[in-house]
Amino acid sequence: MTTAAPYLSVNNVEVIYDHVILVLKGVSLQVPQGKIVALLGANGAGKSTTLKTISTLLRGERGDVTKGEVQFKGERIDQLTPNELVRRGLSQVMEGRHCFGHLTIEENLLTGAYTRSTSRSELKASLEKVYHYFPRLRERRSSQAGYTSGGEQQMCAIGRALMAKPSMILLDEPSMGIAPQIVEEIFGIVKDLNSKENVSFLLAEQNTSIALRYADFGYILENGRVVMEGAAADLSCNEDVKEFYLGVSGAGRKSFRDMKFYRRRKRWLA
Amino acid sequence: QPAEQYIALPSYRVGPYAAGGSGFYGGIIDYFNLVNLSGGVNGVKISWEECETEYNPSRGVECYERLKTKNGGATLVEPLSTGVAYGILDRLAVDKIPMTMIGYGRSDAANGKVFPYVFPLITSYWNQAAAMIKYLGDKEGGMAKLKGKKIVHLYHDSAFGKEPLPVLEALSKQYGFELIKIPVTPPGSEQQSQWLQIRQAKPDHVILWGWGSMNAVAIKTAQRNGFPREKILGVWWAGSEEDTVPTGDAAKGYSAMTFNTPGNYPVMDEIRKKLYDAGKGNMADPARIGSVYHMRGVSAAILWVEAMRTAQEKFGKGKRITGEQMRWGLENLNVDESRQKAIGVFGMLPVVKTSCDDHEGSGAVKVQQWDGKKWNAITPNWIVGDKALTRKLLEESSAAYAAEKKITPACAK
Amino acid sequence: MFMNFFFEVLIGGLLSGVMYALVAIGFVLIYKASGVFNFAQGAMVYFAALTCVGVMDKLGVSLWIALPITVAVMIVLGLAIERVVLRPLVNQPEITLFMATIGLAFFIEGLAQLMFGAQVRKLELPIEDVPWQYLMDHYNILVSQFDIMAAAVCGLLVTSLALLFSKTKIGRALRAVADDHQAALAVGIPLQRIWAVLWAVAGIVALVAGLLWGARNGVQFALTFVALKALPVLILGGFTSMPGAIVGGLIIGASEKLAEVYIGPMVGGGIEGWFPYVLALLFLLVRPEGLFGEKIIRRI
Amino acid sequence: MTEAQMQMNEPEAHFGADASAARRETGPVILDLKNISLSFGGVRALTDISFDVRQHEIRAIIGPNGAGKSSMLNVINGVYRPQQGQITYRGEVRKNMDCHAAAKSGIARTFQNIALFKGMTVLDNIMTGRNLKMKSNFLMQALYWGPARREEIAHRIKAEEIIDFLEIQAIRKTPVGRLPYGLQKRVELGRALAAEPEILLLDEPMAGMNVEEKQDMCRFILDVNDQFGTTIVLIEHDMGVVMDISDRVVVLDYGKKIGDGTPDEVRCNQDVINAYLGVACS
Amino acid sequence: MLYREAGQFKTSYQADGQIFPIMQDRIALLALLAVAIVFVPLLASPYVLSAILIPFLIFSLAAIGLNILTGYAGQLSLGTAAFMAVGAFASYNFILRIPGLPVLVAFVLGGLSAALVGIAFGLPSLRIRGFYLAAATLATQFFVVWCLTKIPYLTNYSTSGVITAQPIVIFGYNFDTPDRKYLLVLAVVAVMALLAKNMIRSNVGRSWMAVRDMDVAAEVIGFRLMRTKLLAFAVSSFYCGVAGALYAYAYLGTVEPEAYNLDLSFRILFMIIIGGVGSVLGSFLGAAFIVLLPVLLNVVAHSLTLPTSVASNLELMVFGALIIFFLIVEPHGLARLWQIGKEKLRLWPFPH
Ligand SMILES: Nc1ncnc2c1ncn2[C@@H]1O[C@H](COP(=O)(O)OP(=O)(O)OP(=O)(O)O)[C@@H](O)[C@H]1O
Ligand SMILES: Nc1ncnc2c1ncn2[C@@H]1O[C@H](COP(=O)(O)OP(=O)(O)OP(=O)(O)O)[C@@H](O)[C@H]1O
Ligand SMILES: [Mg+2]
Ligand SMILES: [Mg+2]
Repeated sequence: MTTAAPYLSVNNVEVIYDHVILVLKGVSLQVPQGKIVALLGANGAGKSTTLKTISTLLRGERGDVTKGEVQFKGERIDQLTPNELVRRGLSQVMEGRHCFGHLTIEENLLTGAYTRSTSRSELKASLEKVYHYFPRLRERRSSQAGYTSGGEQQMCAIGRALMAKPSMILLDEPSMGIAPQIVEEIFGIVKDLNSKENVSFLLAEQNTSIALRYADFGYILENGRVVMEGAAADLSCNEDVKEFYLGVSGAGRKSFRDMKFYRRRKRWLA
Repeated sequence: QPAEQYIALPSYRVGPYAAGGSGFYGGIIDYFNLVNLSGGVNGVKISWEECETEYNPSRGVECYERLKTKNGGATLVEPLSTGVAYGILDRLAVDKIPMTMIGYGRSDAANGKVFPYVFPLITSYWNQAAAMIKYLGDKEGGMAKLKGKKIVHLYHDSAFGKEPLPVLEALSKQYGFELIKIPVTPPGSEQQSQWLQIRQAKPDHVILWGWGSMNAVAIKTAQRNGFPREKILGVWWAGSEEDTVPTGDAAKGYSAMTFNTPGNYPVMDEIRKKLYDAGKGNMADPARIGSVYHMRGVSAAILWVEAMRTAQEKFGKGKRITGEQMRWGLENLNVDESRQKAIGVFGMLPVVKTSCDDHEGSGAVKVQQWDGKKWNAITPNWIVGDKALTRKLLEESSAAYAAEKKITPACAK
Repeated sequence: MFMNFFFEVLIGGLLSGVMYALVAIGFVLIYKASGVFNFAQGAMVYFAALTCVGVMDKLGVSLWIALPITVAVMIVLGLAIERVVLRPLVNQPEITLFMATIGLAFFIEGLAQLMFGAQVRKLELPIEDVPWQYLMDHYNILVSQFDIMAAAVCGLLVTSLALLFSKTKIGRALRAVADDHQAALAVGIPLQRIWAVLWAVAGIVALVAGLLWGARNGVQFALTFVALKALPVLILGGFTSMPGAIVGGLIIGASEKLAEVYIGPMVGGGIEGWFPYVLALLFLLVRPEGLFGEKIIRRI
Repeated sequence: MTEAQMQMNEPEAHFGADASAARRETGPVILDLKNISLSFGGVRALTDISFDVRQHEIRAIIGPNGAGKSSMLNVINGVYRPQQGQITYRGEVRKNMDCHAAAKSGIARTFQNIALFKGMTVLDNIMTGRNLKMKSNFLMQALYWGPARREEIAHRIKAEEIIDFLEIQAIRKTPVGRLPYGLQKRVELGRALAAEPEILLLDEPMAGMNVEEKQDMCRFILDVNDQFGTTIVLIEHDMGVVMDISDRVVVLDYGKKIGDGTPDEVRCNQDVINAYLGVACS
Repeated sequence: MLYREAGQFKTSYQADGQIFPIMQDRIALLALLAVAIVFVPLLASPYVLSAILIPFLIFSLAAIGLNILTGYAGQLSLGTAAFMAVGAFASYNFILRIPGLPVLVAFVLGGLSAALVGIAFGLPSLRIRGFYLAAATLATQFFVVWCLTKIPYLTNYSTSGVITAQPIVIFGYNFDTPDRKYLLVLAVVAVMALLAKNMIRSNVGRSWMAVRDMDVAAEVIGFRLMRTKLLAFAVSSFYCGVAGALYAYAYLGTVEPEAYNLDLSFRILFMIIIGGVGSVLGSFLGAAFIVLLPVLLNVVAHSLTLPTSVASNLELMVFGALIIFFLIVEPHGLARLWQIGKEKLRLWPFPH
């Protein structure tokens, strides 16, 4: 990874929840400017925790960063408030939607622009852009978010982050609960923003195939450690990745129906 | 190590009633200090310990239990709180510690045969209620004139406010005035509807049986409803500076009962000179010397010191007396005029003379009126109500208590 | 005559209701911003009023000088509360924050009395609490001029706060915070700053309430209890609504007075303590979120 | 395109290619929905939808976001009451059924936004699933003695079986709030299974999982279906999964039914392709 | 010495379902009980017994009651003292009016009366939630106290509404000294705490927690909301009722309805929040905190020879500050702090 100086870098971070649960055991990763980096890993590997560490949202969940540091645009950010981070252009889409249930979809989107002090018309333009990306949201714009469907909420959460016009977005499982067509569209949007507006992305994703298809680099997290990293293309050629993350073994893709045994993944590191 | 007479003071100086508490206990401690400065009671100095109860029964009980065993054992206790007093009532006889309830608590406790360790000194609520009616009757020009009059009893809706009802009801029957009972839900910070009702009823007198912030609100609300304050007569818990000062001019003309004649007394001068000028006063604000609560505290302390003196006469001068002996002292108190003169409080409190039958010892009160700046006594003489009536009630009520508790009434030795 | 009395009770009740609303507004402010019931509001009312008269006393200055000093103190208090109490408790369960405000209440009560003593004090505002002669003479209806002023002040406060919060960015942000602290942080809402500002504003509202209630009842510890009067108002009007506080206040004020006067004597009186609660409770059975409160979203 | 990327595109290209071969025998219709319509204020979530579910089959519901899939499940288990329509369950027309009655009659489900009891441990969560089978009253439970205790242990054994089955032994005593998303989904399945339901409604059970975990989940679902004969209604956005494991698929769009049939039929339905799949069938 | 789970294998679910699955805990608890039953009455001064331990135990019981409702069933309530009052005044009336009624039976009847009142006032909880419910439960508080002051029958026509608890005599044995009262209270509290723990680990308890955590889901699973919530109200009020009776009979002796005022409700609420919402152990820890801390502060403040009013105010401030401090350190209360301590101990000497 020498193409660009790291825009965001996480250095050897260790995180403990509730004073006793050690979750991240020295995670380091870099996101170069203008690149898309995928963070892969099984359930509970610590992807969300890594993202929350970067966005300093960990504090509210009784998690502590006990070691390491995070730098964004060359400055340490681990002591900043999330608000300050958003101002500096770093936004996060949290896992599990987290829409403001009592606000309408449109109000939800507008809160996304809280840090921007722009004119009404610019705001309107941003709003239009989000509606352009997610037409479904336009239809539901005046319903309370709490009453919209799961997928609609997910779109709302992503749209809300876009409203801040960030230069770097942390996406936590954007594809969860989204219809396949829209998933493609979301990643299309990611690519679009990336290439047209030079927005960098760090995305935690379970849908490995699509994530590696759009990402430039990838990190694989296991049990709170980075066990593999590399260019997305290299990763997707790796036999282990193919088998355990992409579901294609030597003999090609197998039907879900025919998985006769629970397969146990080989662990890279214990 | 000279002997010390230790007294337990479960006091309250924070919370809703802090204003009263700090004045009352301030007065007590000021007088104790004064006595100690002049060498104590026949050489026996007084020691005391305070404990914050916040006027809360359960904390009060804890305080009592904590204080009672200290310094060789408490020989007297005064919580100035009905709830706390009830909480420790049953424990007193076991612990052999007398408790005074100066101007509050159950009126029937004046019967020493049933409540040997309880002393509702000076006056009980019942005698006070009787005295209030007496005063109102005199004001009207004779008790007979009360017939057909309307008297409102505006009361704190609690045990305290309901205590005088039997007396008032009996008297209303006897003298033929109409008694209108209007309760105020504690803490009583809103009384618009009550005062509208009062205005509607057009009473001749309003008895304000209030406590704490309820009083100021009552006076203020009377003013906003244009009800003359001259027609309002407060119980003594509604007759302190704390009740009238915050109302500003609204309280001008309002009168209330008291068992201390307002004014200046030699003992107050001494307190001012020997304590406050020397920086040893207990209250933060010297302006409160001689205020109603302070005076009441001083009076309480005087009665206790006199009880000590009396007990020492019998059980040995210059010696620390026990709780039982203190009890005897309280039961054989005689603070007459000459004694008062000697102490420098002549006229400040009525003559107090107790016996086994009468733990109250007086029952006399005065009426004071607020002139916008201070209280002034408006009855030159001490008023005593229909004591025969209150005695009857007292006998009945304490007999019922004795039966319930399986106590055989008898005088303690 | 009968009707006249009825109207007097009604008007008296409505005006008392305004006084309740004044206290309720403080609660609404904090509830809106954090979804938490601020137990310390009563203590803040007391603190503010006591500080004001305390400053007048100790420095010997007039009300007009003491007032800005007190405002400054309340702002500092708000900032300190955010910094010391709330910031470490972001994203904690509501009941935890609620408890923290209880701790805060103790602290503030202690602090107030420590600084200025526990005596009951007089507070005189330039307007007297006497019947308005004009109404008295012309309509034979009794309304205190003080109450009219209180109503005006209250109306002003509510209108300005309601305007501030209704359509602006801040209003939206507040509702967002109340829904989900974590997500609010994630979209860049400066939670800390908003809380600090709101607590400061709540402090000032407490000051206004403290001055009016204090002028009426004397500045004393019992001011902390006026919160109890505001509670039924809150549940009736909805915890999140400024107009709700006013409307709720009027309804509660009027109905409790009417009940006390017309029903009270039948059952021994003193029903004012619980009647508003029962009324509000019955009302909640129909609308569980109060008159103007936000509907509770229950969905799966 | 690199070779890897080609490979990755592949699954979508011919999912279910070999799955259609061995369809199992399914039983009679157990649940029949007729002309169901449901709207919230102005929003029409479901419009005149009819479909049936046969005993022992795996029935998938698919459709774009906001199509009304979750609402459909909510109608089936009585959380929502449709304004119109008729539901026949096990031959009886259901009237006014609330969710408690639905649970009693053997309908269990999982939720799209996990609805576990966050403050309780995994074991306790699974035990709650057995509540309808518990007979002893609270006094006996308070004494924890005799029948109450025996009953508790008997149910505990059942719960442990489920825990073994789902391979979550290690986290039995962990509060579920602390678990990662994927495991929570599994626990939720466990809770539904604990009720030994006749019909199991699963709302996106595989969202947020990687391929391997999805494979595990599929296995669980298939095993439940095989071993206990449980009928399964499944909502899922992963077409690979849907096409592979379901027997019949109903497709919703904007609250309307636009397709119904075997995976292969649905896959080649032009409406479905337009509205949802986006890829023509091969 | 070592606090470990390792090596303790459970061979049956019964063993695993025990209240204290770790052996060291069981031993510690038994030791604690032994000390409480045998040594405390021998060694503790009457002050400690009657002013600290008895109220501590009584408040713990009330806190368990409130914890059942608020901590386990998730229904925030501010009416605890009212239920305690019902328990006390009902017991008083039962003993008064049914000659020869055993005191313990009267306590149970008092508890049952409280349970009935609890059910009545629990009905709104079917529609109202959260702080709205909390504010609405204040209606209970004010209404019950009002009834007690207004209905003379309830206070046996005592003019001022004050009642005096009858002596506690069980099988001819008079519980009149602090140590006897203490043992009685201890027995009642221990038994009821055990029953509470049992309920919580069986289906009722799970139904409460399910309703607390997500009521819609609980309903879908088959719990009946109404029954579950009302049962929680009933059981909780029963506990509070018994605690209230003990408060009158074993502690205060003579009480007025005002003794069960809002202040008391709040104190009990403080206890469970400080101790730990949804934890029986927390109820005890919280009660200890709220009973002991003011005493401790009082002693400390007064030994500093500060002017009393300053000391009293400082005491209040420190009390408030400590509450906030503990919440910041551990929002889930002392019980969780205790648990984390144990978890650390289990891992010791390794940090994680
Ligand atoms: N608030 C918390 N308290 C305690 N433990 C937690 C907390 N949040 C997460 N954990 C633990 O941290 C580990 C990592 O969780 P994390 O959510 O980061 O995983 P993830 O990789 O995002 O998983 P998923 O793919 O399921 O979202 C898990 O084992 C989880 O149990
Ligand atoms: N309780 C409700 N009140 C108002 N609208 C609702 C409610 N429940 C669902 N809706 C609306 O009905 C529509 C269908 O919602 P539903 O949750 O059934 O969609 P879905 O098919 O499950 O979508 P997804 O795949 O995104 O989960 C959505 O537009 C949603 O906003
Ligand atoms: Mg995650
Ligand atoms: Mg859905």
